[in-house]
Amino acid sequence: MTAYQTVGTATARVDGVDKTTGRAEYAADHALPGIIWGKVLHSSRPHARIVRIDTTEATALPGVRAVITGDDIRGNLYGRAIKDMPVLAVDVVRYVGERIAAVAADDEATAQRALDLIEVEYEDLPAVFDIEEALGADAPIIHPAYGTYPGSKPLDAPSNGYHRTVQNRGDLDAGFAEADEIIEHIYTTQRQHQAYLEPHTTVVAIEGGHTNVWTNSKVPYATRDGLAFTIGIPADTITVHALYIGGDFGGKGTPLNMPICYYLARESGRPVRMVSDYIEEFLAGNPRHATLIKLRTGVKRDGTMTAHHVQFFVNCGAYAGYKPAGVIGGANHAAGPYRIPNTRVEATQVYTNTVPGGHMRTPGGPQTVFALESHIDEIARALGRDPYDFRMQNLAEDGEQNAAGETFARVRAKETLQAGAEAAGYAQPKGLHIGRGMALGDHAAGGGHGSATVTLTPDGGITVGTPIFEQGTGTHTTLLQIVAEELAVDPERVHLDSWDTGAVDTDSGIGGSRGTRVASTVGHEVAQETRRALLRIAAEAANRHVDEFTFGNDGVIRHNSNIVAPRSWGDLLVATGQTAVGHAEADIEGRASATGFAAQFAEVSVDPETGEVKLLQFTSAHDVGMVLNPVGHQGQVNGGIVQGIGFAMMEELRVEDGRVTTLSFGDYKIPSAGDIPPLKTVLLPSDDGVGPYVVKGIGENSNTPVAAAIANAVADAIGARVRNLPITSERVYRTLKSQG
Amino acid sequence: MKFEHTITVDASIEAVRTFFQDVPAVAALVPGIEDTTPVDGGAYEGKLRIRVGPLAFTIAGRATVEQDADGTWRMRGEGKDGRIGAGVSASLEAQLREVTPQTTEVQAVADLQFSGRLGELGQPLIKRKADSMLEEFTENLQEHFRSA
Amino acid sequence: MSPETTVTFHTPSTLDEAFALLKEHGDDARVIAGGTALVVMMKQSLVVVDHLVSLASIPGLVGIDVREGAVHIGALTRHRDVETSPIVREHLPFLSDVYGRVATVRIRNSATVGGGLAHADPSQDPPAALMVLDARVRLVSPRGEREVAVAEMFRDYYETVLRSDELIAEVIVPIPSATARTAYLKFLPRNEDDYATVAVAALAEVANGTVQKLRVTLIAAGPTPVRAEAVEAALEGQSPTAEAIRAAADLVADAVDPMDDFRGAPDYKRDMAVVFTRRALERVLLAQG
Amino acid sequence: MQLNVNGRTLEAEATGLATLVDVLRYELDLTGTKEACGVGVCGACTVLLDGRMVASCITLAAQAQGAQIQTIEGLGDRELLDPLQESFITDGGFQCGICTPGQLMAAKALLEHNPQPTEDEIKHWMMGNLCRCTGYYQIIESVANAANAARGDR
Repeated sequence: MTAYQTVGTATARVDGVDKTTGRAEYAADHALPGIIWGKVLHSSRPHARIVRIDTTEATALPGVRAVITGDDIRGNLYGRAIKDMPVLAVDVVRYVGERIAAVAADDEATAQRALDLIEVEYEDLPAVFDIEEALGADAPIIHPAYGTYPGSKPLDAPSNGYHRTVQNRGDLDAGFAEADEIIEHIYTTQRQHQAYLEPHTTVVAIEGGHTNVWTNSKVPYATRDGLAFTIGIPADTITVHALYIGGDFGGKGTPLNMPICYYLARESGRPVRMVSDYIEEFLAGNPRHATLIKLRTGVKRDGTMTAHHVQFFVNCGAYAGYKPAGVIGGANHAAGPYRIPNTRVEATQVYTNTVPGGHMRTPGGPQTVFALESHIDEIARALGRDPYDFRMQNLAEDGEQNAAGETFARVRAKETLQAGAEAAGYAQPKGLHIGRGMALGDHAAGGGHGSATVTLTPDGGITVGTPIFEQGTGTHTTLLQIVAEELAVDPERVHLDSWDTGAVDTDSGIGGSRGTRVASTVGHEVAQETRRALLRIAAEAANRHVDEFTFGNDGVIRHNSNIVAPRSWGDLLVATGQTAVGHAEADIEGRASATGFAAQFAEVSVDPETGEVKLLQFTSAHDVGMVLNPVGHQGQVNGGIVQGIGFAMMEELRVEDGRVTTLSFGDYKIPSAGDIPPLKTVLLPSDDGVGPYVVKGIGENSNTPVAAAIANAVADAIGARVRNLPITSERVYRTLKSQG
Repeated sequence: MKFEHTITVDASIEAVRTFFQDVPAVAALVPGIEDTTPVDGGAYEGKLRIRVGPLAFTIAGRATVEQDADGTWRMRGEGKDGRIGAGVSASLEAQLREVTPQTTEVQAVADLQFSGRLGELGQPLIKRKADSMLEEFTENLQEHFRSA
Repeated sequence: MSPETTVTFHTPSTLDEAFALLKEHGDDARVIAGGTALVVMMKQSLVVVDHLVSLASIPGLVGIDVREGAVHIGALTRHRDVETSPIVREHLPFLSDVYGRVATVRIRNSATVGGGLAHADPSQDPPAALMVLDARVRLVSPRGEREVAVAEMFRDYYETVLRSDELIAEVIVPIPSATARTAYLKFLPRNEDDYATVAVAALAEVANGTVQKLRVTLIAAGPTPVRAEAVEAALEGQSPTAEAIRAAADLVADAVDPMDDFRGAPDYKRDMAVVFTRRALERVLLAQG
Repeated sequence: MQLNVNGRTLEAEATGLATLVDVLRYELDLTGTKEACGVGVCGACTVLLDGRMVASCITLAAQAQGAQIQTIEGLGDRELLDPLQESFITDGGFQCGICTPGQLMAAKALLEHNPQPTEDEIKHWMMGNLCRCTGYYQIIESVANAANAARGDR
């Protein structure tokens, strides 16, 4: 591996001082003269016709500057891929929490008071809340006009199952015919909220013909374009301004109230700020989807898997508009990194009268990995095999296809699993009611469009400009490290400039573990461009051809391998008084050719009298490529695992009769500092990654297998198999009781 | 929020049916209901005061009552507390069944829907309260026939 | 952010001034102490009033001292101060521990002893401990004062026997005999900073192999804190064998009336009440030393 | 209304029900204090009142009158960072940064009364400061390292 100075070493984050002194600006901190507050009224019915909305009293309240309803902006559809969502409900509401009216007033209290004065008359319609109900023959069709929405593909017959994919490989029936045993299970997973601590926030100010937006969006260009589409104005009349984002985990790609905020600003003629409170976040955010997953696998007595049938159903809620692709992927993870020749993977996306789902850390991943990796354990147990040995037998190796038919370079599943097992003491003796379980996941980093500019000034200024808004994962610091490395300077000298939209044509933003992959490529490219710019300046100063100059990794410019004066590029700029600028764009398509594995091991104790599960230890082994910033990388591992623990054991955005009932952090519990287990991390570095610094993604991988590892450990401890998340003490208790 | 409750009272089905025609009298047995006054077309106006710990609200509203020949009694109402901005719409259906000539079973199914912040947040508090109100109504109703 | 802008925040400096304000504004006023519960409800528009009467400036409501075999805790004393008080740690270490189990340090720094009791949230920890310690509250009103046992003060969900003009002045906690053993078991299967699924406090005095005195209370097990008198009666005067304890603990099932929430269904909580009652009894009655 | 914030007496226009966090942020422009859960559970809004940490989202500004209020803006600045700020930067004690001011103020209160906390004491104390990014390990490490730095171990 190449030796680096800054890349690969713990580097203090570029946003450190801002964030630890309270000076970092987030959307809610943005102050403007004359700014007023916007608030939204949410539906209290899951499915109803709106007979009448009376805003008379609200409008008359002193201090109220604007009141809008769906009638005011009829026809303006919103959505990321499938535009199925009115900005404010028109004629009908489809979930409890749907936005139906909005108010802007001088202060937040007045806005809230005005909302209380709006009268809505509903006429209830039949509603469906879960997947089976919604697909039933008599189910009310939630979107009869589905085929007319921009971004949708018309259906053959009206259905709440608005999107279905089937992926066949080999001969499924023949595979099942070959099997000695066919094992079938159904797993369900709950809704999970991203629970970033910064709620969705938007500030809109319209000045002249230009719309300025401050919003916590991790995809600012897509946000700008989405708003432009909905309003019907050119994208270049909108600027989304750079800000820090207070946590994302997939949820900050959908700026929930942003279009409403625009209309309130337009109507009131004032800048408007909308800060969701956490009640609104839980009621009408864009949570991780609840799913139902049926797995059926054919296996021979010798442990060979012959056929595997995945049926993946997604409870999408009332709209598809919050999903970047209109659907949730992840179904392939329910096939897995195993050698199975005959597979069928079916995925059905289902509308229900519940809060629409959005994206969260590997959309579909933790759900399907929970199902598959629980199922694999169940198959192993059914055959009387140790789940570790059974996996070792069936994991696909280098050059082989996985069960979904994908082939990756240098597959390291077995090495990762083995390293995890050793670190976890998997084979060690254990006491009564103690269990160990494992789960394996893999994820190949996604692609996207990225860009960066480096500006070097004679006074020693080094600035990296980026269209990415820092949402916490440290992408800015990655860029900075690479530029410092390639220009051979102390990273503390590099300044970072986060751009407003419009600085470049487009940018993909953050998502799909693409951050490090795209940023490292772009960072490398822009550094090379900057080096070339410096060489041009050197050549010009010496009145020679640029090709005669080279830029060493020590930051020294050489002419035909001789050091020339001024020796360093910094001195060159001082001497010439010039500014060097490098700009690079990169378009990286598709999934990375290398995938990164995570093998996780949970050790639990279970109290059979209460069902209480205690996590005694957690081990996470990762096949990583090169790690650019060890502190940041470990932070992703730790954070991913703890979110996974929440998903596995405590978090559930409860929906009862279509109504979210966990409306505060008092009821929706996420792990606290008191809930974290001792953690062991094992990294298996290699040069098998992608891009100039051979990287792999880590943000998603650390999160997906956690729930399955814990479920398998619980089953190992007491023989009780919980197939429905979260694994609460009550579920374990009931499962134990039902087994007698 | 749905509630189901079966109440057995010591009275003939006919007596119960007759009593249920007197809406203000029935309403008077519901704890917290005040000022029930008939308006046009089988409709009534009234107030419901509820207090649960620090929460206190007064819902002013209007309800209509119908009674079928078999004694099935249906109420639909809507009201609002202007101060808190809480709205409630309620439906109640009570079916009568003769157990013995001197005992009647009242099977009541109630459905309450709240809007505003009370609908979003107050449900657990209200649910418990509604349960105990229904219980108190049951006792009051039984007591009414016992002393009648 | 605040839903009403017209609220007047009163800071009376005597109890009489406070009584006068409460009388004047009636239902349109609420008493505020630490405010940890009330402010949330007001922010959520569940409680809308024009007047808040703060007790913070009234002298004599804060402090902890020992008199006549009891620890006196002023109503405005904060949870954290009960938890860390050297007096409480010396005489009532059990109470100090239980106050230390409430929510998080941040909340304990604000929430007051009297405010917590008056709020009557059946999931709060302190009543469980106060009830097994036979604590009383001293109530004051313009009409005078009276004492009520903590075990008698909770009437219903979030409701107490306090009359509309009464305030809690102090909590009086008798110091138990030196031989008394105590236990508080808080079942937190979801998360360390959650409310209990169920929690049990127990206090026992055992002499000559028989149970002389036993107190068992549960929280999060019904609309009010529950004193399990049947369990106490089954063991008092008896020899505390494992079988007797088991049989007595089973009796708690009829004493509790748990609510359905995210922490469990009623039948599960009832089963857990039995398990944790048994475990608490074992702690205080068996395995001496 | 007068509030004493970070050693200075400031005038704020606020009525009876204004929460301390709102007055700090929107009246006094001290936006370093954040509001997240709004119900006193997450700790993002932590400030110190006379050295005791409280949730400023469920504390009325009126209740804070007369107290010495400390916010993140008073902890340290670019020129002279508090050892806690230094260790949060070097040890990965933050990612998105939204909970960080609250974490730092809570840690400050801890070290003031317990300069050498054990890992368990840190966990227990910081339990009411939720963080969704870090999984807490690096926050606990940051606090422990700041304590050690103050003792001269680092």
